[in-house]
Amino acid sequence: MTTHTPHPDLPPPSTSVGVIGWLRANLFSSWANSLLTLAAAYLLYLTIPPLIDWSLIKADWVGETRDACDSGGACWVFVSVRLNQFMYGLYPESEYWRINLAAVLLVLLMIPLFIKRFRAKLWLGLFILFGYPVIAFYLFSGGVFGLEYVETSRWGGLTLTLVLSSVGMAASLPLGILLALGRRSTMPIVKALSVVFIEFWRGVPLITVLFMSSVMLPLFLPEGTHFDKLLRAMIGIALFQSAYMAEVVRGGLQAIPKGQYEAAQALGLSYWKSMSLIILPQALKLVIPGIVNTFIALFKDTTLVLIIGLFDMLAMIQAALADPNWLGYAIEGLLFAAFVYWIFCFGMSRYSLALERKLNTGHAR
Amino acid sequence: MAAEHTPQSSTSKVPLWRLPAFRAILFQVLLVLGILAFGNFLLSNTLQNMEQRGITTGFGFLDNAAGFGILQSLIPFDETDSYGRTFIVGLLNTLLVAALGILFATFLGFFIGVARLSKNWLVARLATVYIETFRNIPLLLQIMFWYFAVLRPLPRPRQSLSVGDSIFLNNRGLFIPRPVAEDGFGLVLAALLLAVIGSILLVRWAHRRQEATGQQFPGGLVSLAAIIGLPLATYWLSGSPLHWDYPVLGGFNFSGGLEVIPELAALVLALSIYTAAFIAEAVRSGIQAVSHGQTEAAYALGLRPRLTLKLVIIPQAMRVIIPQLTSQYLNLTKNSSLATAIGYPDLVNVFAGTTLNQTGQAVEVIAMTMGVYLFISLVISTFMNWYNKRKQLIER
Amino acid sequence: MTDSSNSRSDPAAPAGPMVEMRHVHKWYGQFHVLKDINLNVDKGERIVICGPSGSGKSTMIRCINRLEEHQDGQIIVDGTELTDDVKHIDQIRREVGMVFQHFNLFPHLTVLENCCLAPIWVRKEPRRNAEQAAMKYLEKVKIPEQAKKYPGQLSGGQQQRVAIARSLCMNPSIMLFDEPTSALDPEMIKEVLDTMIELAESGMTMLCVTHEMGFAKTVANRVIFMDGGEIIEQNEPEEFFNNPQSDRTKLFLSQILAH
Amino acid sequence: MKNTLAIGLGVALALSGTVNAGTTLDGVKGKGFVQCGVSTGIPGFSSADDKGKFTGIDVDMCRAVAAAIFGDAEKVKYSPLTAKERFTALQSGEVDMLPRNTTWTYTRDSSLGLNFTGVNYYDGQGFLVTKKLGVKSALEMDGAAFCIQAGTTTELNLADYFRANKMSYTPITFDTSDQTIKAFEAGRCDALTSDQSQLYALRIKLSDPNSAMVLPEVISKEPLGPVVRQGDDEWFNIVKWSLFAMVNAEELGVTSANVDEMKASSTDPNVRRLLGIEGVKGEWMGIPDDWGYNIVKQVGNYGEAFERNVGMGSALGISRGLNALWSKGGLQYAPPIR
Repeated sequence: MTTHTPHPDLPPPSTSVGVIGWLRANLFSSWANSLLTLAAAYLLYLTIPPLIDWSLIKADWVGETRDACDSGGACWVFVSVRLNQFMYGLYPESEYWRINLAAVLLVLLMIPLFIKRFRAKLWLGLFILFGYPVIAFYLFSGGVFGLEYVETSRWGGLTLTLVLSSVGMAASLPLGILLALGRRSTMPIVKALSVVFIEFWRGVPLITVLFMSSVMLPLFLPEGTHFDKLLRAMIGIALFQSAYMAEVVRGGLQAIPKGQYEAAQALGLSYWKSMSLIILPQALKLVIPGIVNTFIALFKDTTLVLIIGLFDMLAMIQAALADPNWLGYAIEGLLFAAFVYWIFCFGMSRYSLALERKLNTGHAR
Repeated sequence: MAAEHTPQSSTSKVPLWRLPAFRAILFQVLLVLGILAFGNFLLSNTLQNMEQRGITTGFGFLDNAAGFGILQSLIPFDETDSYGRTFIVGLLNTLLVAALGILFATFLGFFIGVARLSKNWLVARLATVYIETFRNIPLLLQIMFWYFAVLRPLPRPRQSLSVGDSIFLNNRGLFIPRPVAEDGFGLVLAALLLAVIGSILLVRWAHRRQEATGQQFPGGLVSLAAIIGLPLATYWLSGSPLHWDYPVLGGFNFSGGLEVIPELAALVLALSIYTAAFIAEAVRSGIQAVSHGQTEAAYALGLRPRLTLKLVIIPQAMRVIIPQLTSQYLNLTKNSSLATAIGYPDLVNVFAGTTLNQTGQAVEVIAMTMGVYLFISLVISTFMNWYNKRKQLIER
Repeated sequence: MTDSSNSRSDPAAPAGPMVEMRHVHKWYGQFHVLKDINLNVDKGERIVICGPSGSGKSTMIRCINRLEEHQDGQIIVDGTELTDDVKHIDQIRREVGMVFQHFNLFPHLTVLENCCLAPIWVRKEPRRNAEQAAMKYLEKVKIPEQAKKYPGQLSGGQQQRVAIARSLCMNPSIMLFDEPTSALDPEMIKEVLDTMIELAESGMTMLCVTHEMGFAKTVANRVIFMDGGEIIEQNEPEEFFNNPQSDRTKLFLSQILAH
Repeated sequence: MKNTLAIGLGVALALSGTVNAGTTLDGVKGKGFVQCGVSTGIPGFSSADDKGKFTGIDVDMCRAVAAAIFGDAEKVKYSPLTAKERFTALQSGEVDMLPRNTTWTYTRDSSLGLNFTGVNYYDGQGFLVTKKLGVKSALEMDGAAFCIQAGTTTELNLADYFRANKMSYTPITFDTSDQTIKAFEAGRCDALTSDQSQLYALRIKLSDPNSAMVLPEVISKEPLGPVVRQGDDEWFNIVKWSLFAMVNAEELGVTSANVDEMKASSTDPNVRRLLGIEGVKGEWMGIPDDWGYNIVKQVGNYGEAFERNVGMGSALGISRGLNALWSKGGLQYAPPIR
C-alpha cells in the first residue's frame, strides 16, 4: 500500500489568469470580439469625456441668477435655485418641516426592515403600507392639532410624486390580491367579473383613465358630490395598477402546488383562513420581484398626472422651464428629473433583486 | 363535512345558509345585484346630469364638419371633413407610431438583449447600462427630452442640412424624395411579386430536398438576393419608370417629398428606446431560460454554434420571449398616447383632445377612444393565448 | 480519416488508442482542476472513472469533446488532435457521443426529432434515412413506441435511454457517460444500466463516470480512481476493488461500499 | 366577508343617495368657496406666481363672485385647466364657473350645455412672428407652420382664414400655451397664433421678447367671458351681474378707493343701487344685499381690474381699445342695476 501525496497545485499559465488572462477571455477572445471591443471603447471615448466635461468639470454649481452660468458647461444653478419647489411644490415654506418630518419618520420606520434580528418585519411592513399613510396625510394636510390646513392643490414636486406612488402601492396591492383571488375563484360570476375588470384596466392607456377621473367623474355622480382632484387621480392610478398587480399575484397563486391547497382544506380551514394563512404568504413571497416591478411602473406612471394639471416633480420642472429668467436650461432640468426618478427606480429594482436572492437561498436550504 | 355519509338527512338538518353551495350562489347574486345597482346609479346620474345641463348626446356629431387642421394625416384630410374622419386620422397616426415603434424597439431590443449576454465584457456592460438607464426613467420624461433634443440643435429651414440636394433636415422635420410611379412601374412590382413567390417555392423546394437527400441549400440567402435583385434589374431594364418628387424649399418650408415631422421622430425614438430596454430583458431571460445543458448536448452532437442557436436555443427561448414581447408591444401601443405631451396628432391628441373640446361630448369621445385601445389589446391578447396554447411544452 | 496533417499520433499503427491524453492540465481561474493527466483509451475498451465529487472526473471527460478547454498538454481523439481549429473540433465531436447526467433532451422536439436532428443537420442525411436509423436505435433501447412523444412525457429512465439512442444515431466510435444514473430514481437506474451493458457488449468504446460499482465490476476493463485533479490509481476491476494500492483509494472504497 | 361587503355597498348607496341635487349656489355656500376654472398660466388673465397665488383679470371674476356671495373675495379655489379639459370640467361640475379666456360662440353656447354670462375682454385672433421673418401681414404666410393651443377657437379660425384666402398651412397643436411658446422659441413653427391679448402675454415669456412682434392684423372676433353650466339661472345671474357690477362701477366712477366714501355720502341713486343701499335686493339672487359694494371694495371696478392685470401699467401693456367703456369709444356696456 502506498501513501498518496497529492501533486502540488501549479500556477496556471500566465496567459489565462491575471490582467492578461482576463483581457484575453473577456475582451479579445477572437478577432471579431476584439473589433467589437474597440468599437465599444471608441463609442465610450466619444460620449463619456464630453459628458463629464459638460456636466461636472465645466458646470456651474453656485449662484442665484442665470448670470452665474457663464463657464459653458451645465448650469446646475438653475436646479439649486428651484430645488425647494422641485421637492415641495407650492407647499408653504414655513410648513416644510412637516414634509421633512414625515420623510424622517418613514426612514426611521424602514430601518428595522434591514436589520436581520428584527422579528416583526411583516407587521412593520404592513404598518408602513397602511398605517403610515394616514399619519402622513394628517401631517401634510393639517387642520388638526393646530396645524395649518394646506389644501391638496398646493402639494407638489417630489412630495406629490411620492404621495401618489405610495398611496397607489398601498391601495393596489390589496385590491390586486382580491382580484387575483376572484379570477381564480370557482364561482363563475365572481370569476367573470374579475376577468372583465382586469382586462378592461389593462387594455386602456393610463392617460385616458386619468382624464376620465379628473374631469368626467363628477358627471357620473349626483350633482354636488365633491371629490378632491388629487384623490380622484389616486383612485384612477390605484384601479389601473391593481389590474396589473392582480396578474402578478395570480402568477404566484398558480405556482403554488395543488398539495398546499389540499393540505389547507384537509386542516379544515375556511377559504379565507386557508388563503390568508397558507396560500397567500407563499404566493406573495414567490412574486415579490413582480410586485416590485409593478411598483416601479407605478412610480414612473405618476408623471402622467402632469397632463391633468397636477404638479408633480416633472410638472414643477416644466413650469420652472417656462420662467423667462431661466429659459434655455431644459436639458439640465430634465436630466435632474431623470436622475431623481432613476435613483428611486434603480434602488427599488436592486432591492427586489437582493430580496429575491435572499428568498431563493431560503428555499434551497 | 361530517354529515357526508348521509347526505339526505344532512340537507334537512343543516341550515341552508351554512351550505357552501348556497353561500356561493347567494354571494354571487348579491354581487351581481350590487354591481347592477352601482351601474344603474352611475348611469342614471350621468343621464340626469347631461339632461339637466343640456349636453348634447349621441354620435350625431361624428358627421359634423370638424373645421380644424391636423398636422399629419395618412389619408386626405382637410378642415371640411367630419369629426368622424378625425377619429380615423388620429387612429391611423396612432397605429403608425405603434408600428414604427414596434419595429425599431424589436430590432434594438434583440440587439441589446443579445449584447447583454455577450462574452465580451465591455459590450455586455454597455448593454446593462443601457437597460438599467432607460427602463428606470419615466417614459414621459424621455419623450420630452427627445423632442427637445431633436428640435433644439436643428437649423431653421433656410439653413437646412442637406444630402445631395435631395434630403433635407431642419427643425420642421426630415424631408426625403418621394417615389412617384410612372407607366411601366407595374412591371417592377410584378417582378417583385414574382421574386417573392419564387422565393417561397424555392425555400419549400430546399426543405423538401433536404428531407429527401440530406443536401442543404442556402434558400434564405438566394431568396433575399432574388427579392432585391429581380425588381432592381427589371427597374433598370425597363428604363427606370419612376421619378422622384424632390422636396423644394418654398416660402417657409420645404414642400413636396416625404416629410417626417419631428414630433413623430421624437415619439418613435423615445418609445423604441424605452421599450427596447424591456424587450432586451425579455430576450435575455428567454435565452437564459434555456439551460446550458441544451447547448452542451447540441455541441456534443456535433452541431455548430450557429445551428445550435437556430435549432435548439431560439425555438425554446421564443416560448419565454413571445408572451413578454406581446405585452411590451401592447404597452408601447398604449404608451403612444403620451404623444399628446409633444403635440403629435395621435388618437388621444386629435380625437380625445381637439374633437372632444370642439364638440364637448366627453362621454362619447372617451368611450370611443378607450374602446379602440381595448379592442387592440383584446385582439393581441387573444392571439397571445392562442400562441401560448400552441407552443406550450408538452409534459406529463 | 482524410486528415493528412500531422495530427495523426502514429500513422504506422492503425489500431492506435482511441483517446490519448498527454500531460493535460486545466485551471478554473487560479484553481488547478486537472493535474498532469495521462490516459490512453484503446478501441473497445470500457473504462469506469470514479472518485469523490470535485475530483475532476467530469471535467476530464468533458475535455475529450471540447465541452471544456484544456490549457496545457495534448488530447488526441482517434488520430485527431484537439486544438482551437474548428474543423478538428467538428471532426472529434462527430466521433464522440455523450450522455449527460440530466439527459439534456430537447424539450421542444419529439423523441424521434431529437434523434434525427444531428444526423440531418450535421451528417446531412435524408430525413427518411435518419428516421429509419433512429427507429432502429430506439428499438435497441427498447422504447420505439415513444417515438412520437415529447421528452417531458417520459420517465427519467426512458429519457436517459432516449439520450443514449440520440447519441448512437451519430454512429460514434466512442461514448462518454457523465454520471448517467445519478439523477434517476432507484427503480429506473437498472433499465439505464441494462442498456449500457448491452451497448458495452456490442463492443463500443466507453468512458463512464459513475458511482455504480456493480456496473464497474461487471462491465469495465479498467477502473480509474481520481482525486484532487489527478489520476491516483487505475487497474482491472477485480484488482482495483480487492486490492487497492493507494491509501486514498482504500478510504474512498470503504466510504462508497460501506452502505 | 359577504356580509361586510353587502353592508358596505348599502352604506355607499345610502350615502351617495343623501347627496341631493341642489343648486350651484347651495353647493358653493355649503363648501364655503367658489371652485373656479382658470388657465394653467396666461399672464394677465390667470396665472400663479411661484408661491401659488393666482392673479389676472379672469381671476378677478372669480374673486368678484366670491365677494358677492360671501363678502370675501378670497373664498375661491382655483382649478388650473388646459383648453382641452375646460368644458368637460365645467359640464361635470368639477368647477362652478369658468372664466378662462373662453370665446363665446354659438356652438359652445347652444350645444355644450353651457351659458356665457357676458364679455370681460373683447379680443381678436392675431399672430406672433419673429422679426427676422420679415412678414408684415398674415396674407404673406402661405405654407407657414403655426403653433396653436389645442381645443381653442383659434384652431378653427386659422383653418377658416386660410381656406377663405386659398392658402395652405401646417398646424402644430399643443395642450398648453407654455408648450406653444416653447415650440415657437425653438423654431418649430413660423408663427404663433392666439388671441392677441395672449400673444402679448406669451411674448414676455420669450428669452428676448423684442425678437418677436405681434402682427397688426386681427382675423376673428374673440369675445371672452365667464361661462357657467346651463340650467341654473340663479347662478347664471350671479356671475353675470358680478361682471355687470364691475362695469357699472367704472361707469359711475366708483373705485375700491372711494367706495366707502361713496357708500356714506353718495346721493346718486345709481350708485346707491349698485352698493345695495336702496332699491334692489341681493336676495333676488340669493346673496347679501351689499354684494355690489363687496365686489367694488375687494376687487375694484372693471377699469381697475383691467389696468392692474393687462393695462398699460402691467407687464403686458395693452391699451383699453375695444375694452374701453361704451361712453369712451369702446364696447364695454353693462345693463343698469335697477
